[in-house]
Amino acid sequence: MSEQDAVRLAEAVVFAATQPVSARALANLLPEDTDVEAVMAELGAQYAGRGVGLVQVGGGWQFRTAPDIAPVLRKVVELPRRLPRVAMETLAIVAYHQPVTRGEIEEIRGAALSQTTLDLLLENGLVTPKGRRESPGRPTLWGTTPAFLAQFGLNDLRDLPRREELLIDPTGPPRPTPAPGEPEA
Amino acid sequence: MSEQDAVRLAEAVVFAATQPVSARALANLLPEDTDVEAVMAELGAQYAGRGVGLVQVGGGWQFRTAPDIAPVLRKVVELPRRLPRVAMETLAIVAYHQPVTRGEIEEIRGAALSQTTLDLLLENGLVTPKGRRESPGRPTLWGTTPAFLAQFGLNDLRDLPRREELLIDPTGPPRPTPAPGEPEA
Amino acid sequence: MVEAESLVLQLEGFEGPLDLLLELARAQKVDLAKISILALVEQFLSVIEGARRVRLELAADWLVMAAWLTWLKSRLLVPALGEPEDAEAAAETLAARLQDLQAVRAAAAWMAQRPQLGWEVFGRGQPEDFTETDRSRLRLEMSALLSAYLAARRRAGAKLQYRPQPMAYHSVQNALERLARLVGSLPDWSALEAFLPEDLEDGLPRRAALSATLVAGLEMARGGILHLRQEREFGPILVRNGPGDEVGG
Repeated sequence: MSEQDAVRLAEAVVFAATQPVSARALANLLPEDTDVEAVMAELGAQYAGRGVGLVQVGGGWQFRTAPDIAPVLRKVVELPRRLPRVAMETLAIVAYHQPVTRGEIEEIRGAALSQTTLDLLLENGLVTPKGRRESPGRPTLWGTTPAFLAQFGLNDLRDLPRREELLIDPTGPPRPTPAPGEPEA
Repeated sequence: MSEQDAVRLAEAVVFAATQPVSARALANLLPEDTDVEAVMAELGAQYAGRGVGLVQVGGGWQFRTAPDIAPVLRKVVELPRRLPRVAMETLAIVAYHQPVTRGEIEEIRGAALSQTTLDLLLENGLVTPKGRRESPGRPTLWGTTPAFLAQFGLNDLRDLPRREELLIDPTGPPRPTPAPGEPEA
Repeated sequence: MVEAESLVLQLEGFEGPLDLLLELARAQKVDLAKISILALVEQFLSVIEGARRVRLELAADWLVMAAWLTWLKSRLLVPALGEPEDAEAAAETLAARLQDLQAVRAAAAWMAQRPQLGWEVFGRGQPEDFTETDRSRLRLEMSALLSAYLAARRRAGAKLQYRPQPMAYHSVQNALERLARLVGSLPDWSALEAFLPEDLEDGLPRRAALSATLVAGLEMARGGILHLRQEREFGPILVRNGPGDEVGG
């Protein structure tokens, strides 16, 4: 096998392989007396300056996009996150009841408020401390930020629908008791 | 951007992609006044005779290993199962008669289409439903996929040989044609 | 017919009657358009006959085809039986179907000879994906905010429904107020029970109110606002306006 044939073969192998190709794997595929290093050096030289280059990584050879081109090919797909339900409820309570203490939030939601949820809202700049209540323990008061208004496209907190409009019956309709043997929805 | 830069960029894009890269995708990436066909012709020329070559398949460009190296590559690359004759015939019917119903496929082959064959073609992503025929029973219509084109190195369905071409010499080596009107028993 | 005999054993190797017919037609080594349908039919029928001698049962589609071909043969041999053009049309249809199948075979063979991806040619084994997903932004919608608020309030509201109603007892404070208001309007000694609220339930609420009123009465007697008197142990406790303490006795 001519050296050019060996280079072609090595090129195809490295191209088609799903992992970096080791010198030993190449030695097994190329004729016995082939100088693998020389073949790979020649192949590397043939790809020098091209859009794709031969690189040695993880104990083998593989083709990689030229470093100067990779940023051009980079495509950023924006996939906005959603707030978890708990955080959304907390944010809504802060928005409607501000300034509000953590204890009041818990009372309104009827559930404990985890530090993770509060941290998430703080990290995203949606809520901020607004002083302390002058009562035993001096609890921190929470309110929404201008970023909160911007996120929801509000000019002013007064643009929020009024509570009365929303909470026609804050306790909700009485839960119908399912008839015996009837599965609950 | 110089033409050589455009060639490098196109090379990197086609090299990196899993699917054939269309002319439109390349045009979006390259500077506005680039002659995509010319760039790709230059790139193809640069790869002529190498272990990897540029081919035009499935409406785009893709790098593929040279066919003569396949025997060596089969030792290192995991091979998909070859399609049995029944599947190839069914695929040929879908390719030529699409969109086509299962009943029509069976009529042409003069035999029932087994679930195994349909599953095999679907698993390999070679055929896909293409709506339903508005006739009694609304049978599903089947057609080929872009993967079908890529699998068989076709750029377009029009690359399939015409029926008349197929019927000239259907079975390999040419046989002496008897004089007209002189049927052999 | 030796050729047909050998085919009997291979019948199961055919995809169906049409497959066998095509094989027989190709054995005639002529252009399918010019094939002798009559010769083909006779060969098919003899294969079927041979197969039935070896094995009695044959798949229905083979027998249906055999029956149809027998009909076709009789019409082709004796046109006088009627509808000769029907037989000719049927023969043409059969020839056309065989050509279609032949074309499919040829197309499949052509495709099989193509260098197939993953067999003769290979794509890149390690494609690179430059797509980055940016999850830094938040997706917030007003509707989600409002429905979250409603959900929170409803949940809290629903919890309230399950909270047991606190028992509203007549407290000492209530009793003090009530006694102070009523005692002046009484003419003489009155039973302590007369100072209890009117709508008390029997049982614990009544007993709680009674003891609260007694405590309130003792408190007020100590302050000299009223007199308390009990004639005997567990007897009725009487109350009168004015200073003095006559409890016991």
